[in-house]
Amino acid sequence: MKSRSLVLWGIILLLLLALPAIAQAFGGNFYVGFATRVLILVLAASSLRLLIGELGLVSFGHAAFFGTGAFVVAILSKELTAPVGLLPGTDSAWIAWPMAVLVSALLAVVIGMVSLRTKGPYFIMITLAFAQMTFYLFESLKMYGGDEGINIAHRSRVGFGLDLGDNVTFYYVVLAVVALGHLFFHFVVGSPLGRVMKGIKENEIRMQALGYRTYWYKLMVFAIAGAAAGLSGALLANQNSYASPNLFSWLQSGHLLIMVILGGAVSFWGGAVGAIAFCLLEEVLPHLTKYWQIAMGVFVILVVMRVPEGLTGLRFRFRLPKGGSVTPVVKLTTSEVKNG
Amino acid sequence: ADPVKIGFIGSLTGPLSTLSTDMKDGFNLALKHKGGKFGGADTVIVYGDDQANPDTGKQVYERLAKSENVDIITGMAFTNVMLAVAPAAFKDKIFFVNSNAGPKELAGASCNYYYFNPTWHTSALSEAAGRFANQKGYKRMFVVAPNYQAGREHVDGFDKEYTGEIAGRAYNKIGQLDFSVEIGQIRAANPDAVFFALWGPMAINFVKQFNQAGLNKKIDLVTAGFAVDADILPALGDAAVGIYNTSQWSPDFTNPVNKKFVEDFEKEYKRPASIYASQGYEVGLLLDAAIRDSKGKHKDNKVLHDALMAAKYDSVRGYFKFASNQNPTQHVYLRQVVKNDKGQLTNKTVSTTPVHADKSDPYVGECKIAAQ
Amino acid sequence: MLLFLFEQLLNGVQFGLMLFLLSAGLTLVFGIMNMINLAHGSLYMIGAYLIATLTLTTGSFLFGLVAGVALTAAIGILLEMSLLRRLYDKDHLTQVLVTFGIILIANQAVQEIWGAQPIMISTPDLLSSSVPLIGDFEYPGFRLFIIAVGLLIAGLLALLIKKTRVGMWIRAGASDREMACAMGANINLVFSLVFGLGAALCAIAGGLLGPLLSINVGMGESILILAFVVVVIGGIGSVQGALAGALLVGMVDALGRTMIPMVLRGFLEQGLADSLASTLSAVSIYLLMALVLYWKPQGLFSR
Amino acid sequence: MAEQVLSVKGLVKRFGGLVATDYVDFDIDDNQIHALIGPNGAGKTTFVSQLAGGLHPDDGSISFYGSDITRLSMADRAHMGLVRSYQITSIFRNLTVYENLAISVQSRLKSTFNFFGKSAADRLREEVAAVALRIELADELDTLACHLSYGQQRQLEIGLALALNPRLLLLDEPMAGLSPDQVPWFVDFIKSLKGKDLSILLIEHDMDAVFKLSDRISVLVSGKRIFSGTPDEVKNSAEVKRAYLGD
Amino acid sequence: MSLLKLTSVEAGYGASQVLFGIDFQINEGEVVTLLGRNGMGKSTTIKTICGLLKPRRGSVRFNGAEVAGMATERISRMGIGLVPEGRRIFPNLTVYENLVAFARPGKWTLEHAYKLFPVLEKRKDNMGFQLSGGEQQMLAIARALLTNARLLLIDEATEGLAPLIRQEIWRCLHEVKKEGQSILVIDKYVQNLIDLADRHYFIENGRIGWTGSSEQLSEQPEIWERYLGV
Ligand SMILES: Nc1ncnc2c1ncn2[C@@H]1O[C@H](COP(=O)(O)OP(=O)(O)OP(=O)(O)O)[C@@H](O)[C@H]1O
Ligand SMILES: Nc1ncnc2c1ncn2[C@@H]1O[C@H](COP(=O)(O)OP(=O)(O)OP(=O)(O)O)[C@@H](O)[C@H]1O
Ligand SMILES: [Mg+2]
Ligand SMILES: [Mg+2]
Repeated sequence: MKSRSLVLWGIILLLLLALPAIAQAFGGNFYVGFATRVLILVLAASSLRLLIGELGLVSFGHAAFFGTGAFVVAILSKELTAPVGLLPGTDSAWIAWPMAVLVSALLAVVIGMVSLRTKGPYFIMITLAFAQMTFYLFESLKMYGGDEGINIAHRSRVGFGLDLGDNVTFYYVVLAVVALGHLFFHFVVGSPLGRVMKGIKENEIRMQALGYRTYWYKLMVFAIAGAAAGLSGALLANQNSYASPNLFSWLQSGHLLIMVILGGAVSFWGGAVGAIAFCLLEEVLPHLTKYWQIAMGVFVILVVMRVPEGLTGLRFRFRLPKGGSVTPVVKLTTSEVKNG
Repeated sequence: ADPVKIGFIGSLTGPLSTLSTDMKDGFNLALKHKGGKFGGADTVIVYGDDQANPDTGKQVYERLAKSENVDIITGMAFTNVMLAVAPAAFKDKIFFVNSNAGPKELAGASCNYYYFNPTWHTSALSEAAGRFANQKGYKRMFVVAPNYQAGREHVDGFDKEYTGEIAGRAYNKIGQLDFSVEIGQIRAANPDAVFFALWGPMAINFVKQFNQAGLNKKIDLVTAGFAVDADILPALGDAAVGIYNTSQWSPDFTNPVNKKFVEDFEKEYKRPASIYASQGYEVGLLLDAAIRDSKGKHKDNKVLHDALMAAKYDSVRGYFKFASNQNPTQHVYLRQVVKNDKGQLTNKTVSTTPVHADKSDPYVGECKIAAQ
Repeated sequence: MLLFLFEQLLNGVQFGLMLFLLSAGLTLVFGIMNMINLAHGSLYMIGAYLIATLTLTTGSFLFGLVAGVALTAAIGILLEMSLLRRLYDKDHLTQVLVTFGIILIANQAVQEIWGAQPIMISTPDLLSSSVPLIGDFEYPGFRLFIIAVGLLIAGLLALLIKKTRVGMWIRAGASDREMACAMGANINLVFSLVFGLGAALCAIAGGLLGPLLSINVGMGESILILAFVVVVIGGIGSVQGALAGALLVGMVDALGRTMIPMVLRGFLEQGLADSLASTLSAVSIYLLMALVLYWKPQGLFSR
Repeated sequence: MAEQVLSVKGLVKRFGGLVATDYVDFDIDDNQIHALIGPNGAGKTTFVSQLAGGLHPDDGSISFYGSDITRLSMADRAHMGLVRSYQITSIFRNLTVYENLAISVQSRLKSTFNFFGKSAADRLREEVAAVALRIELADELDTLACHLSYGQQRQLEIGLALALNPRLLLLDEPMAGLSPDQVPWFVDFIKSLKGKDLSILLIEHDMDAVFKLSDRISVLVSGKRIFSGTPDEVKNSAEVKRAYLGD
Repeated sequence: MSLLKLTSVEAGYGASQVLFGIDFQINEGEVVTLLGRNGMGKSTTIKTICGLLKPRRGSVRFNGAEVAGMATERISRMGIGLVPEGRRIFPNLTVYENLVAFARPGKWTLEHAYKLFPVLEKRKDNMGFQLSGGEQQMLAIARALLTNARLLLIDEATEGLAPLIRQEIWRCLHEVKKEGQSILVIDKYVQNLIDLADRHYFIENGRIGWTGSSEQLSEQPEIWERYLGV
């Protein structure tokens, strides 16, 4: 069992490492770029999954952090040529990326402080509200590109003789960052903190009665997830050499949510699997049929109805005896049940 | 000759798809008129859907450029998508032939050897609208535009030419549904006319509600041609009748190229040709001429560039040439929405004397294109 | 000046009631049946298209409205019986995803059937003129009509939910479906009908807003978020809440758009003031929502 | 006189027009089981919720081992050793018994952020095992809580509270729903809890259990404390009979 | 003819079977109890009768008609009233609404119910979730009575009630019985049940273990010992 999963991981790792070579053999730099993009979204989706699957917080505003990360990188690079802001610009990854993480974490703290007072659908909507605010803000900030966004002259510099402008190099750097991100998530989920998160998801009031100031725990994890989404946004800005306010749009948040649910929120790899599936669908379906939106709709509905636990749940299909069930994601009820 | 591969990136699905769909159909009609071969070369068109989202546009571009290896990119409808895609295309040395209004960056400081705009410059129509307002003798005008880059460019363009008093300005948010507030402000300001630079559903919402409020009886509407063109008129109905608008093209232009285009478009697609369709058609004509004049050497960037710059063909607009910034120099005419004899709404050229003649954009001076 | 403010207030009320028409159905399905239905916007779109087409072909707005509403309700019921009914006991995320799938399908289907170009319903002649209110101040008759219909529907719905047995069944079924069945209520049927009612309200909104707004593919999504904002501000499941929320949103939006530019132009340079004002008024309703939820985390009319 | 664990002065809670807690004074002594009985709707649960911090009183004060806790949060009170259990079983159903107890223990040890210490992990394991032994669930550590029998779930419910090493345990109808054969075991179990530094406030409608367990009984009617005394005094009080016990 | 008759009923949840062939019957006007320890399948039997759980095998006949597999609400309308385990009152309805929403005409009226539980009248405008545990229990009983069902199924109705109220409920059930109401009761106060009921069924591991009349039961305390552990 243990050794089998090691072998499996070995294979996946090898595939990921060999991907650029394979892609180029099949005739396309494009697929390296595509894979990089997918990896970046995997990080964003996994960070949202952490919130939904482990803590039961359904955020409809995750794009706010994603976009913020991207804009931090873009603005810093823009200030390089036209220093009007408070900060001198920079294109060093060692400064820009941590800044992206920091700023999105801070934003998450601010948004979280207000949003976490609410629950269930109210939380969904208030996070959406904040994301919309950031969207309109960036869309009308002429100084930072307005609705036309910011073009980034060249990708961040990491030193060590690595040129991120090269797609393959960039792919490996992204792979490393995303892998580290997941190691971190894995560590958090398995730690005592992870246990507290599960407890809060199941029964927050009881957690308070057991001595946890749940609000602060939620805020902390919200900030962690925001920071990770910010990092992924920073990577995307690099990948695209461009940042636009569309990154903040509710559709972007919606897509991240869809990835998570498609993959299965309760499983650690749900976000990753969902992101990969979603990107592949988006890329492949339009080639297959003119009616790709209908096809996408039907696919999504089928997955959700037939495999409620998400694509990662398919794995269980082969292991659990019939009738075995996987615990569902939190059911958000509008009426708080009276306790005791 | 080498085959030519053209990437057409458009907003082909979703609520904003009408612009690109018209462009695409116009473009395809041109290809058809040329027997399926631009300039005699085997022509392959690859389509990509940007969903009106710059990030998606960028992705689609990557696929067309890196996986499909296209020679030329065209089709985009929205400035923000263009601005996201353009730098990448320039870096990859792929020609970007704009098929819709071009932003000022690409006409001025950020103009590029690989960028051609044969259609119109964003503020060109608004400038003409301002000039028309002067001619018409409107003393006080109210301006409505969406609060984003292109919207502000329109307002600036109008302001630049209009010499009367601005009675008020309202910037609405993009995709706004309800204009009652702006209409209230207009009523309170009581101007002679309103200039609005709205497009798509926003234009529809505004004009309908303007009429609902009964303001059309007292106050004229002036706009740029795209706001009340063939794609939108059916949704506006009689509310649109009488609206003045400025445009580089009109379906009733009598030059033979345009006549053929307008007739065949309606026959082929069962709907009247719009300004966007004319732009798509025009791009097709331009590419045809340039590839023809490259004489089989269109894979050579310098040859293709020079052929594009000097392309000789008859434009649907009658008169057109590239300025030194590779943006258009052309006439802008005044049109008015009328009902034709079949009871359909259409635009009619008010006067064959252009409002603005032989006009290029104001940013020519800022543009320095280095020879490659 | 006072008259101007009054007009803008009226505009706010009117816009609010427009939103209410849409939110009412949403709050029924969302709050009372505890189901997040993103496809609500699609039903609104389908309703508008059907009514426009029927009006155009028969020439009668009234007939178009009635027949279109009935058809949309039927579509809603069909959708509920075939698919959505299985979602009631699922978590909200599942509902979001499935109904998102429906949006995709509906949008493309509508585009295939009616084309991508926006279409039109014209205002019925009877209501197309303006009505003098105070002195020579006139207000569009059709907008007054919307105000009236909005208020009427608010009243009827409140009655249905609060005072009738079916209303009690609906609420009982929402909180404990099994138990409501065990007490003898046919919750399946009741829910189908409620869903149909929600769809009918969508269609009414589509029919009434059609003459004012653009009818195009995707028209539902742009207004759906606003409707959700209204529902949440008001407190999920409360019809009065939806009404209050809608009026509040309408008012804040209208006054924000009126006042903020006026105030800012007082002390800022013109260009900056305009763009700042428009940003602020764009976020004003979201700000409103955040404030309301900060103060009352369960919305205004929470239990 | 024994040390006072809890002292409540003039506590008031209103729900609209209804006074659910009506100027209640109330003390609990050290090492005692103090039962709170009263008719349905008398305000017992409301009272307990205020003690635990789930509800905020409109007036009055609560002090715990001499310090005023009226305004403290539920979590702070729990850390001070004032812990409640719930009338409706309120465990983490989708976690194992081990994880349930670990959540509680690590709250007491404040070791949630002790990510790396090996000793912390060992300590946690030991403490969980000790609690599990005490609530007789040592063999079920890896069972999902939802797969426990009803009685075991009630045990776990109390175990969660117990793992915090409380000094005062508030038990709201701990025996609700148990079948008659399980009640005696549970009574013994609760009795065994009492001891050094642990007092219990017990709410229960099963009078046999109440009389067997409690050192002192208070009677709450319509939000007012109408009687307080030893079990025998309560049994013989006409007032209590009329209001609550019947005959 | 019997009012309710279960023959070899098997039922369960998902993969786990709980009932392994239950046979019993209730005649018109009879009060019958179902006794057993925690988790033996008492509540499951009740759920199977009123259709909340579909039996896997066997037949449930009510009033002569086969109801196994029928929709819950149809069974209910044939005349079965339920006081479920755990009260399950509707939290978002007021007390008044909880009572009238499902009421059917008959002997039991609102006034009647208020007289039985005066506290409900005092709280009639409160939402269900605001009631105390015991008040909720009273509401659940009153709600079932107001459906004027031919057969009442009462699952642990005295759970969490004060002794005085408990007495009141027993008294009330006696009264209802006198009026000819058929009842199936589950409760843990065996002595009270012996006083009230005509016949008793003991259930163990999903099967009926012992059945007999009240006299037989009170003469054989070893039965209690065997099935209830007391
Ligand atoms: N949130 C609330 N709003 C309004 N009234 C409430 C609320 N919570 C409780 N009440 C009322 O306060 C009174 C006391 O309730 P409480 O739950 O404390 O009773 P209790 O003594 O625990 O009763 P029981 O023994 O039945 O559990 C009841 O009459 C109840 O209806
Ligand atoms: N919804 C459910 N899903 C899965 N298993 C269940 C469910 N409800 C009950 N069970 C299981 O079925 C068995 C019988 O339960 P039932 O509720 O019928 O017992 P009971 O005799 O009523 O006991 P109690 O005295 O505790 O009410 C128990 O083992 C229980 O764990
Ligand atoms: Mg209580
Ligand atoms: Mg039971």
